[in-house]
Amino acid sequence: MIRLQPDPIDPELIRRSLEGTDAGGVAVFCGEVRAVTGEVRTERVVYTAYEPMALAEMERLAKQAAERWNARVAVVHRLGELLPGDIAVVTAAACAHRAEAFAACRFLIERLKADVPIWKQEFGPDRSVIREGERTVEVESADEVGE
Amino acid sequence: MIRLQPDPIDPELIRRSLEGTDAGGVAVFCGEVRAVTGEVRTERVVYTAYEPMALAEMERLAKQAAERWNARVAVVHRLGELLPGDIAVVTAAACAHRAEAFAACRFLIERLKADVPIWKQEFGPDRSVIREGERTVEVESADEVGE
Amino acid sequence: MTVPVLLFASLRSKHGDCVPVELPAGATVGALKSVLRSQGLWVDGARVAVNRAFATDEHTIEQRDEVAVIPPVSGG
Amino acid sequence: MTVPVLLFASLRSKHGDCVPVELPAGATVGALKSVLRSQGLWVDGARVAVNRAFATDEHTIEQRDEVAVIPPVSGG
Repeated sequence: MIRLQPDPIDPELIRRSLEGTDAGGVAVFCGEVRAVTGEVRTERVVYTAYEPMALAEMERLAKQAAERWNARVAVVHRLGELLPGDIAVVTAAACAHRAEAFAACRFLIERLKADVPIWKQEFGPDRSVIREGERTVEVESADEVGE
Repeated sequence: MIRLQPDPIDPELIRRSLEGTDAGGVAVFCGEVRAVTGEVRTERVVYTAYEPMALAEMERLAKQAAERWNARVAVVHRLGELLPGDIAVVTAAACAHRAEAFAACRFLIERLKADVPIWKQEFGPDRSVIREGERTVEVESADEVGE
Repeated sequence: MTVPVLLFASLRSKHGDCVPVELPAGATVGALKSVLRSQGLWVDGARVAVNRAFATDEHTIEQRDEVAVIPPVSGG
Repeated sequence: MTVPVLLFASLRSKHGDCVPVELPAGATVGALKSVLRSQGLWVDGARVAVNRAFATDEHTIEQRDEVAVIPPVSGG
């Protein structure tokens, strides 16, 4: 399951999509919106993507992980407005053994965070920033990126 | 959430028990009963435990992980009869950052598999074995261990 | 040739969704990057995507390619 | 003193849930292991638990302790 979706992510649905009697272990990672990052409070975030390329990259990463660890994998990212505690991303991998499941699941989230063209804009009490990698860029208006 | 339970495990319930707006990442591992291990086919398995000690060990591991990675954690193992595809164990960890969540979740399943007094008896088409670590011990009767 | 270049993240908030960029025929991604930098259409760590895949500096851009500037990403 | 020793896994399937073991007062876990081995109540890689925690060979066993032989585990 490879998806970009505006609606809330259901991690159990994703886990079930990987079920089978041959997999001894399934590793699932859920990335959630934090209320506080460092000292900055976040009230809401908006994720935007270069959608066709993001999906293509997600497919590419999924294929790599599936082949390298003989895994069934899933990568799902949410777009649009999210609140603290909401799930932004799920990566999951089902393998015969747990070491592979952890490795594949970790690979997917690490590569997604490095290469998949999705961006987070954070809205706090008195300012809004767009994150570009580790750096933040202040934006003047409350306009959402790409909306 | 630290539990030994005869009823099916709901990984989503466990994940939800760790929710909070301070956790950036939740890693969940689900160990499932495989239909085939090596060349041996498994029709059903029965998990038994030295229950009070197993719970004490699970609490001890959970406390270690929670302190070491500043994590909220869960460890749940099922007991009794399971079929291939059923979830036998879930470990989960919620942390501010994903590296810690993966490390804590992995620690819990590795230590559980090394130290928590739970045993698996496997029933195949023509024999039954009790697993003790990596070795299997054939048992004559179809009696379940500890029943 | 004029190539429309898609923008994202802080570049989009400052310069809009898409800007036309004038390039000589057969220009490479490396040449495009120089033009973009000179016009302030670049940020540190950005990469160029051609037809929805990251492209190296040596890659030649064709008239009909879908070209985008990808600032460092922040999904997940 | 007579100490009831709980058994699990293959030891339980062969010898039952619990066996009484005769020990001198103040016996250590190490001494208990020797007795268990001599009676065939041991498997490679087993550990002794006293009061629901793994115990070292030097640990002294008291009359009222809950003692168990823990074969290599196979949960998960």
